[in-house]
Amino acid sequence: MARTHKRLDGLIEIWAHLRREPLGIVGLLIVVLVIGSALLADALILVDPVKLSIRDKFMPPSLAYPLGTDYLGRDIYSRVIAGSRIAMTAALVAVSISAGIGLVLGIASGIGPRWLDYSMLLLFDTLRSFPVVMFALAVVTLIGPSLTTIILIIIVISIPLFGRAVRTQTLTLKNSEFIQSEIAMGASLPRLMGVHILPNVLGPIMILAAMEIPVVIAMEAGLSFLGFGVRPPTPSWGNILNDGFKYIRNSPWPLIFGGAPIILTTLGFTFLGESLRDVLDPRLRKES
Amino acid sequence: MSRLLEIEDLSVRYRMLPSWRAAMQSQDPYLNAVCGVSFAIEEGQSFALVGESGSGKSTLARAIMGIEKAHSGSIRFQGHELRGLSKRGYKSFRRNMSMMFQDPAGSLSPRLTVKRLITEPFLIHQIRNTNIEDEAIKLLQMVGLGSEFLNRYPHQLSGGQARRVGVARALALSPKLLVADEPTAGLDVSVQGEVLNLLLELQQQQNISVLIITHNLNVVLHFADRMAIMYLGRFIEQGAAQEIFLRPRHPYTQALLSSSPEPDPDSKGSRIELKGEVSSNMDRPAGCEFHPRCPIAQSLCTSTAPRESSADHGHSFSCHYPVAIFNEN
Amino acid sequence: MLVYVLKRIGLALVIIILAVTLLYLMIHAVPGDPATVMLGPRATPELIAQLHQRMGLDKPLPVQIISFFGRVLSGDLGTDVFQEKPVAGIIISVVPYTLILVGAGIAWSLALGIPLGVFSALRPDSWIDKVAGILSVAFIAMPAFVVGLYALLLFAVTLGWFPVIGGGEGFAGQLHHLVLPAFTVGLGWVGYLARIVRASMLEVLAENHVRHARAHGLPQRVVHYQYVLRIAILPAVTIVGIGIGAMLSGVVFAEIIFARPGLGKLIFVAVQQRNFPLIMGTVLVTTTLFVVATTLSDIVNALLDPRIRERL
Amino acid sequence: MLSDPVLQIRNLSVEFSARKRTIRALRNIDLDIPRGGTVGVVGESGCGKSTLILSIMRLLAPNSKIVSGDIVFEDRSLFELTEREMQSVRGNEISMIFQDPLTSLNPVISVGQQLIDVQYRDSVAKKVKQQRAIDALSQVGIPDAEARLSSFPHQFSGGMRQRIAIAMTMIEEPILLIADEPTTALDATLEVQIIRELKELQKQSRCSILFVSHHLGVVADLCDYVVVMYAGEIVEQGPVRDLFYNVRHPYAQKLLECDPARIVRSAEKKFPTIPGDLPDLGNLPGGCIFSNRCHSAFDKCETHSPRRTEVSTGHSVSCHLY
Repeated sequence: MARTHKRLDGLIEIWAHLRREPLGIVGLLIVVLVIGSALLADALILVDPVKLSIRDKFMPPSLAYPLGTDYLGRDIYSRVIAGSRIAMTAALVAVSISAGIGLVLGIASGIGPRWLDYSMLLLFDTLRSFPVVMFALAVVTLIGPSLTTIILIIIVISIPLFGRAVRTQTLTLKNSEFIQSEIAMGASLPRLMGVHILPNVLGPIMILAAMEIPVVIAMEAGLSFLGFGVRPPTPSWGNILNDGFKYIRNSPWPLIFGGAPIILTTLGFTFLGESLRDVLDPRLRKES
Repeated sequence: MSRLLEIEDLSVRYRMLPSWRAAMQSQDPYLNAVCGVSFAIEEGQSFALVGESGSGKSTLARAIMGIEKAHSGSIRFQGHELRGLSKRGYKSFRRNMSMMFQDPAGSLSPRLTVKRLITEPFLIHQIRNTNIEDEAIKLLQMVGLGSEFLNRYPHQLSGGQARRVGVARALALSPKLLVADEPTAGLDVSVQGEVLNLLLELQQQQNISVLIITHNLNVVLHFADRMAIMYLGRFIEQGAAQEIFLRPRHPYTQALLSSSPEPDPDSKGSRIELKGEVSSNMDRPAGCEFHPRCPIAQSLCTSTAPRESSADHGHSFSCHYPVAIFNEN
Repeated sequence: MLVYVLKRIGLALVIIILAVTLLYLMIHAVPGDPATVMLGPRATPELIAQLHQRMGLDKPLPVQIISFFGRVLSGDLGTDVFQEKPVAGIIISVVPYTLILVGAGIAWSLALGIPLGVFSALRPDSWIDKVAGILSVAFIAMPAFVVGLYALLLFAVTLGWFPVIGGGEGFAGQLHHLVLPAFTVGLGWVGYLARIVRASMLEVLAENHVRHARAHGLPQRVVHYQYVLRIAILPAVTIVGIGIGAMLSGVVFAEIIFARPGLGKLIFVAVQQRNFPLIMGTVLVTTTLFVVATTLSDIVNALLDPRIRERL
Repeated sequence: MLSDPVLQIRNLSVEFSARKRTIRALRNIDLDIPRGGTVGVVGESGCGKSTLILSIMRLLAPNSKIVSGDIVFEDRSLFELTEREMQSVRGNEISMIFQDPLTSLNPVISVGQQLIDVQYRDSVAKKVKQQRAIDALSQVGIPDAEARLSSFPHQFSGGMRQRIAIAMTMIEEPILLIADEPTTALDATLEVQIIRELKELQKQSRCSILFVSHHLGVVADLCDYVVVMYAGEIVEQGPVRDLFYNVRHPYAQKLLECDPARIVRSAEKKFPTIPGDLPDLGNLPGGCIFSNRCHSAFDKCETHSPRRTEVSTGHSVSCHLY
């Protein structure tokens, strides 16, 4: 009971700070909009996003088709709405899994013996040293394109990001006087981790995770755009772009309206993440 | 009186270079932070470690607490040997020994309330037969803070208040030994006294032994029964605090004593200036390690390390040419 | 210092070897064997066996990996089974296009990003700084391929200012063809660099030694450009190394969108054909380029900062 | 007041704005620095010592504002100078030594270059500047000065770095030197050395020194005039002997009592303290600022601010008792 109260107080405080960041509010609105459309996609779409009506192909925006139609006459608006669900699923699943794994590996690396730390670092560096898209393409060749593949790839390449951040944070904490003082009192390792290290690592990781969401959305869309992601005709934003790109000379609308949600969403999450970081970063908060 | 803590020939060292590199550059791969230190603390007594930065005083304290691994020698606490004990083995002694770290606010876990912080020792040692809430209030009272501090976080405390919380936490389980590393570091002179008075008072009330680390000799005279001066990881002088103040024998002790002069405009020129700076731990001078800075060094000092000599009242020092005792009255 | 450089290069080699081994292992960990995947429906037992032998797939895995590296050391990346040409030759013929694109992308983002960051840091909280801040964040957030598509749509297709496809002929032609792709891969890095330079510049400006220099009356210009920027630029150097690597990813999109020859286009086609030797070769080359870039930037960083130089 | 001052501070008040509050960091400061003299400023954290120094150097943070008063240096008001003119005062005429030698030198520029950079106003050959740098370094006791010009700050110990900072001011030959706790970050045995270097410097260049410290013993040793600050005000100032032997203000008295070097003398086994907290500078109470902690406060202290009273020549105190 008392604990939930504390959480609530924290949230209220964050909101009080966030309110003064116009960009953060814009970001929040966009994020709410995107998440909302992902949740309510079934209710929001006008027509079945995979339904063809060849007669109406390459239509500009109109009342019937608010964002126009593509080369098969599919309603772009409905496809964009349906695509938001795929984007959000990919982003949330991938980010939370890789942040979780990164958290475990990072803490182990920071607190464990030196050999473990070195091998973790080597693992992180190796995973990071594949150029992301090349790596993704190689993997797609092997296991075939699908949403699962994309999520898997994103998880693997995001682990080093989280792992390294957690490791640095853990190391700083480990050498801090308060941890030393806990050790001097005889605190056990699980206690050190659970009560003192984890809560202090969690905050920065949450922010990092929020900042990683737009990256993941872009990656999913990018791979789908190349034709290596979500299989057509499933309406992913990347697929809309792929179709639009092929028929760029016939109609600009699929390209314009396929790209817009990606840009809007990434901007929204980034602005929100930035503002949250400014609000939560204790160093910054002390001053203002 | 019985001996609570006995340190014998204790050394602590850190590896600085991998052995192949040390061999290549014919260097000692270790930094000897503490070399062969012996002393004892009686029950209810206080002992002061004095020295400049890098002299190894904090390392010594941490080795006693088992946070730093001692390389050789012996640490006996209540008659039990602590060196070489496992973490679990150490834990049963930690109830009876506690440590306060230098940074008052930095040594408190930032996300815990004062109440949690001062009752942590009970949780760690699984003491359940007390009412934690009462205990917390009692502890706060003991260090002169009201119960309104219970729900504050470390960043909401002033330096002096954080220090008091540190004291409460260190004394929560009524330990036998308290190790206080620079308990007044970073505090203004007007607040310094409060913390020291608190420590003095509690020490006398609860008959705790205190190992206090400081670079300020004047604090020591008032506080400690015995003291030792450290230089490059060794004790160069050790004895009763009063004795050392009145009759310092090592030139370094004398210089340190003179370095915090009375605020008296007419006592000019009383400060003894030492040459150069503290030598490096990695590159120790031959002979007496203090000789490059010593104002009275002779040729013997550059070649032969002095042995420990003793004077009255358990006073000992390591110097070939100890400071003569004058103004004996 | 020498020890550090050697160590760093050693680490780079270990990483490249590990990365390739990892890829190799993955190829083999996947259900279905590569030869079958490559041949697709055309697969007959004879064809598969033949391909196995040609690709060395009949030998045990460790032997395969070692012999792969052995061949790599002698400059042989294997043979492209589709075109019957050596992989190394194919790659070498397109590498310049990619390097030029990456170089151009980094160059223009440095040229714009660093001054923007310095400018903002020297006027913190002015409206110019705020606008620059929002733009930087926006540039970073916008995915390069969407930027590329929009650029293509607007400048090439609609306005017709720039060519739609190809690498271009002659110097002027190449330059003309380079503009949009370079814009695409560099835009995000303008934002990154501006932000990093601004942040580190502000941090350095708040350091004690800056106040010290000012108290000694050093002119503003000297303080800002010699005393502060020299330190503030260090994180940007590190980022450029990573940036080159990340751009190797970005070029895949740029090369596909603008139909420009290069490593990205090459691997794209190879993936569509499931051409394993070509994929392996391209990944090896790009990974190496990536690792070389980050290693170089670490070494340059160490050279620029006497504090690091000393510790090594 | 003293005759022929190099620097006169008149009625200086400085405010900060932080968290939408106004912190009144300095209030009505009056202070003269005599030519060739050494003025010591003592006080605990939060007393406004740093703000005072930064006001003189005109290096205050952007969120601060000079509310009233003037600083006159060699017959010029520092506040009326343009930034460019001020730049030529800094380093050239007023120089400064900072508290933390570990962070006050630029880490990526060689010591020699930094010593040459401070001479940028002189249009002499680089050779000459370099020679000056070498001379100054050897004078402050850095062995092998010529070879060490190419070294970087981190290759020197803390004590050495403070000597380098002194060498810098030595080259500049300022009229006024401001030393902001130059020994606080150093060990006791190094403090003695640095103080001697400062005395040496003053003997040579005959500059005036404004020496800020909380170490009363050092102030007694080095300074000939002492200023005691508390919570943004000067509570007492006077010639060094007057101040140490005949201290008037209750805060100054307490501060002297608390000095660790005095503790040794007292027989009572209890450390002296000043109970209570600093007043909130963002919400100042009326009356004397020290009244809430003062053991001899009476009714008037809580309602009226004391005025400055001269108790003997040059020795003044702001307290209702006098």
